Amino acid sequence: MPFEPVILFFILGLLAGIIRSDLKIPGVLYESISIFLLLAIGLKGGIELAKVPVASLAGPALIVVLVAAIIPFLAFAVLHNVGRLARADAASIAAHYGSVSVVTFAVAASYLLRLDESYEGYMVVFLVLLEFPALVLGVILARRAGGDTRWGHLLHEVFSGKSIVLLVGGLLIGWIAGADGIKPLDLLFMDLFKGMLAFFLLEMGLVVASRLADLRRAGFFLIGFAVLMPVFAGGLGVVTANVIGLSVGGAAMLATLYASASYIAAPAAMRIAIPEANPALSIGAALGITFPFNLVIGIPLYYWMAVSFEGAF
Amino acid sequence: MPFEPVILFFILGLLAGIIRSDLKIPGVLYESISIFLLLAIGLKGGIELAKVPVASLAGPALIVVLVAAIIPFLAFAVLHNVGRLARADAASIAAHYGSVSVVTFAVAASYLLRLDESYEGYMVVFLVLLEFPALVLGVILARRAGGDTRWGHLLHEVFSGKSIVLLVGGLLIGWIAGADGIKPLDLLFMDLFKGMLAFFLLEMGLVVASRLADLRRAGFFLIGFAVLMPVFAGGLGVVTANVIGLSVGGAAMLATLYASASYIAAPAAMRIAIPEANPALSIGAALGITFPFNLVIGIPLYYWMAVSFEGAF
Amino acid sequence: MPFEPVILFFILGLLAGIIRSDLKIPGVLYESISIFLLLAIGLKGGIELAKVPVASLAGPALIVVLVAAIIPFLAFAVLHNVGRLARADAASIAAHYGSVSVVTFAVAASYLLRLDESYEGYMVVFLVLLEFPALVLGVILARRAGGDTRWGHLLHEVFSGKSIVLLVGGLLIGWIAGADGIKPLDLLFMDLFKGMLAFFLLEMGLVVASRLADLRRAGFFLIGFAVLMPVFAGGLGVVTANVIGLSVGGAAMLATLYASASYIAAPAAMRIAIPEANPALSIGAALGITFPFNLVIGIPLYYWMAVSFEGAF
Amino acid sequence: MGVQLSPRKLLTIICEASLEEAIAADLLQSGGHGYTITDARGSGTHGRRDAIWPASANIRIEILCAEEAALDILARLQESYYANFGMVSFLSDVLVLRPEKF
Amino acid sequence: MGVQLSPRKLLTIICEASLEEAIAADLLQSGGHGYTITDARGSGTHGRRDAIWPASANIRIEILCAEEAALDILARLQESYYANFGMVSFLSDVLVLRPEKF
Amino acid sequence: MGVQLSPRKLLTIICEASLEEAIAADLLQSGGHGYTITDARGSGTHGRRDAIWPASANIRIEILCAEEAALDILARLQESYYANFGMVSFLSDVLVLRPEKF
Ligand SMILES: Nc1ncnc2c1ncn2[C@@H]1O[C@H](COP(=O)(O)O)[C@@H](O)[C@H]1O
Ligand SMILES: Nc1ncnc2c1ncn2[C@@H]1O[C@H](COP(=O)(O)O)[C@@H](O)[C@H]1O
Ligand SMILES: Nc1ncnc2c1ncn2[C@@H]1O[C@H](COP(=O)(O)O)[C@@H](O)[C@H]1O
Ligand code: NA
Ligand code: NA
Ligand code: NA
Repeated sequence: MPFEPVILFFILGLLAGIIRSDLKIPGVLYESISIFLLLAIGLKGGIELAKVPVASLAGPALIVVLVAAIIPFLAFAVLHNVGRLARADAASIAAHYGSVSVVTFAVAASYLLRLDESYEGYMVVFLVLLEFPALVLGVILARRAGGDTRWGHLLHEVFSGKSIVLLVGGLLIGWIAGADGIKPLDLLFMDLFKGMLAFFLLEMGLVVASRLADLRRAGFFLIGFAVLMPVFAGGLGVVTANVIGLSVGGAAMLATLYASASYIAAPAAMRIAIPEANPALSIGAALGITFPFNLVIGIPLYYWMAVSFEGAF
Repeated sequence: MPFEPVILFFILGLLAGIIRSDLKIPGVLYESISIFLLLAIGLKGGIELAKVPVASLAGPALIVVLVAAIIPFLAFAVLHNVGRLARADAASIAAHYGSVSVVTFAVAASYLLRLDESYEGYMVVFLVLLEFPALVLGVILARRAGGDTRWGHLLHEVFSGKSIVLLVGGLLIGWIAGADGIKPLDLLFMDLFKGMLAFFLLEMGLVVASRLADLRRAGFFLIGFAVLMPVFAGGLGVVTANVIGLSVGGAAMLATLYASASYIAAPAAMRIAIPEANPALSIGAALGITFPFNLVIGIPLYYWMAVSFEGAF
Repeated sequence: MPFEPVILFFILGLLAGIIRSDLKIPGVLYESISIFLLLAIGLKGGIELAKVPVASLAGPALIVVLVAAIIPFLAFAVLHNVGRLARADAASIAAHYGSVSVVTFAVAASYLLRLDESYEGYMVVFLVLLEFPALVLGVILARRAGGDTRWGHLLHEVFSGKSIVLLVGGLLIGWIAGADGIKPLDLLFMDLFKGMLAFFLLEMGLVVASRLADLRRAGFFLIGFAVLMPVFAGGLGVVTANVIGLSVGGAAMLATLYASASYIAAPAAMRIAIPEANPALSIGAALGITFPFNLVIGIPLYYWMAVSFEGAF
Repeated sequence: MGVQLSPRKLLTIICEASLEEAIAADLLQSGGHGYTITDARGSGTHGRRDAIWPASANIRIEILCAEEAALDILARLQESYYANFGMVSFLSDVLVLRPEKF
Repeated sequence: MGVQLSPRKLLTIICEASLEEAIAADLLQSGGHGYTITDARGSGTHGRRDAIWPASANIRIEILCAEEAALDILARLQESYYANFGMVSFLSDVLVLRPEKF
Repeated sequence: MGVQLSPRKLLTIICEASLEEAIAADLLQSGGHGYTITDARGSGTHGRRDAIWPASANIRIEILCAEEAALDILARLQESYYANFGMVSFLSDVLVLRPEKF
């Protein structure tokens, strides 16, 4: 199979939603599994982090974060100036695309595992670092025209957001306890991870099906953006990965991070920080187009780009 | 032990309900585990299905489904003509008994596993095929006197019902991905299955305890029906299994399918399709009597019938 | 690490609550995991119980329960006479401290496992037996001045409470089915136990954070009580354990049981049985101080006491 | 006073959860502009409905609308569901902002 | 007009979830014919009750009944629970079909 | 009659779940003494909100208070949220015990 089998659960959920099945995944289960996934990813990263000298990551991390800032700025320019979207909408969408999708990251990790392609375990640190700067940039872009942002409030919102708390918390626990300390928890947080991911993708399929109507409102320009933006960002990721000397697997992962659009942290933060932006547009694009695109086409594409680019030297 | 230990969880739930314990299993957990069980059974079946030529199943499947149609017709005749139940009630109960119980099927599978008795893995295909025809027959029986059934609506209701969607969806995913593709999910969907079943049976015990009052309304005739009907249907299953050449384990499983009464798909579908039927009667009989009867007495009995009948040749 | 790594999840939850993160664990998940933990502990105990002649436990169990009765009486005297708390409040708090905390017990078991220190498996029987007498004593202490207690009602409340039902139910199932019968459930109830405990501790951290305000109302006297009472009770546990001849691990476990304060069974029972007691005081002390104290300092201390005391002979 | 309030009716329906889709469809057909649903449990002439499994769950539906629409919806409910389903409805007077919305 | 409406009272009680069984029993004893419960959280003089664990959960109970019954239930609640429990109740006027049911 | 009832207003707000913290803070600032929240789903001019994930969940907030406070809160809501959020509010008359509490 050219794609990860776990994607089939997403397709099942999508079809169930489209035929208007009475299959409903309780909202509580959605929340529980998302907490699980965030915590598990953090733990896994923390264990890996314990294996490398943290200081040695500072340089690469800085480059990864700085380069990533290109994405929201470019996205905003395209959406606002070319696509004529309102400033608030353009800024909010830019924040979604500048941030990252944890589930897309997890599917990419599964994809590489199946290909026996290894990648740098501390990648999760980049995931955490990439999650929030774009959210702050989005608000800055939205507010350039003026308006009163309660910055203290916004920063609290972002840093105390459940994604950051669980990812960073998991990272620290994994780092402090180390692989040995966590071993009794491996069954839940490591071995069951993929099954939980399958379940979550089933739910995401149902959610995406319920947002398909939003896409009509979005229009062709936004749909095109939602496909081309991740491809460009993926390319940027592969180049950056080579600059900082990541493996092929690492390059594919960084490309996926750059290419993915957030739909856990960003919608929550943007709804409060840029209330005048229409969430149907940002969620429609990020979740309705980019997320499935990345699952089915994007991840194999970014991997192929990572392999080809390395071969290019 | 003559019975499956997992049944003890059902008994615990039942007792907890009877002594009016404040133990309450959240409704959301009920829904989550039922989604899990349906999906897991589908997946398991799909993997097995991948091992046999699908075309070769068409003949046996047709026989299994056609013979099964006897059950709702007979049940309706007994209930309406002998038991003097109203047409709608008789038809609705007939639909419950013509359809199948996924949990009873799972307990029977556990029972056989403990005895090291193997059965045809594609049995799940029969489970799926037996789930819905009786629901449609039930509505036909209820409406023979006239009345306006919105058939398009009913068929949509049945085929987009969560049981069918998850069973068929799981079947297809298992079939497409195959045992290898599903392997990383085995821990969740296969190895944890029995634990989840135990938890679900605890919940079912609580549910059954809360429906015991319905049984008084049901009356002796219906209680007798709820014990004798499955025994007859089980016998029919053993005979049919021998006609299509199933193993002893397969015969016990088919007998269990025929003997079991639905309480996930049928109550939901019948409530909408035959609203004038009293759900206390159908659920009281199917869940209050037949379900526990099958768990404790039925399954060992059907297995004994399967063994004896084979020995009879 | 001097402490159990699983405690880090508690600390994460506590910090998340303190910084007012939007991380919220759904109440349903709390209930589901608490059902799981109670049932799993019961099962584990039942399997162990099947290995010893039950009659031989009667003597030690009687001693354990009788000595434990000192705790609520002493606690009441200290709180009511020294601390000048109202009779109802003193009695309710005494009941909490006389009863036991299942999660503290589980963390202590983890702690000993990591140290390769074994303990008597039938300890769970003591856990069950210690859970309820203090609840009844608490009501007696509250009502000494008169007042009308509906005793039948209270006893039903206590014995049909979910903690007792699940612990005793699990115990009986484990005992009847034995290690072999339960084996297919081991993955869920044994191997996943510690992961579930980690998740639950995360939730408990959030809950404790939300009760910190109660502590201010509690005052210094109660805070001192919440630290010193468990230390005294732990000492009593070590002595009692040596009287009935438990191993060092068993002594540490009994000390933990004596030292722990209930926050699942007791709050529910006391709210109904002694409604005039302020739950902010009892829960603030038991959950806000004693629970974290036991996790971080108490358990290692009781173990050290158990080791030293044995060495003293 | 910064707010302009206008009278409208609030129609509340309590019924079996299995009717959710059907009633939601009915409401939109009756020209309703919106509704709000919460999960519920309860007790009535059809016995105790404790919501521990789907077959015993209730829902509580609220519809803000003009009096005429409320009576129209009530009449439909009475005709379609009252005979066969556990159901209770009641009407009350409320004041709303933006009356044109309802 | 196809619907016949009669006036009744709606009594709403918001209280600690731990009282659910006790109040449900009281209601049936006071001659109530039914009630509806939803899960809730909130804030009041007893502080914030965020429903993240059983001890901090609220419920919201509604009872449709005649005025007399409503006052009777209120009097009982006041006597049995107001002193020791977080609890708020209010009464409002509603119109119902089938008034004999309540 | 054992109970003394006084008139108060009940303000009900139905809105996106993401506003919970913000509105709860507003209420306490406006001098509100308490509120009750239940989870909800629904449909309105912003489309269907089915609560299958956090971004499509609603909440239903109730505040018992004096008329003045209710109008004050309504005015604030209208100013802060009506333009950008799915939100519906309504006011009704109720009778309460212990009026000084609200
Ligand atoms: N008097 C009542 N007050 C409030 N809710 C009621 C009342 N009667 C019935 N209900 C609700 O309506 C549902 C169906 O009522 P019924 O048709 O009487 O069984 C019940 O499960 C309750 O949730
Ligand atoms: N003014 C109010 N408006 C709406 N609900 C309230 C109000 N005051 C209290 N409540 C609810 O009633 C519960 C108990 O109130 P209290 O006894 O004031 O703590 C609170 O947790 C809230 O859910
Ligand atoms: N007419 C109505 N009756 C009851 N609830 C409504 C109504 N209109 C809207 N709502 C609720 O308010 C939320 C937001 O409404 P809206 O801003 O119209 O999308 C909806 O999701 C519904 O839950
Ligand atoms: Na990105
Ligand atoms: Na059957
Ligand atoms: Na204790």
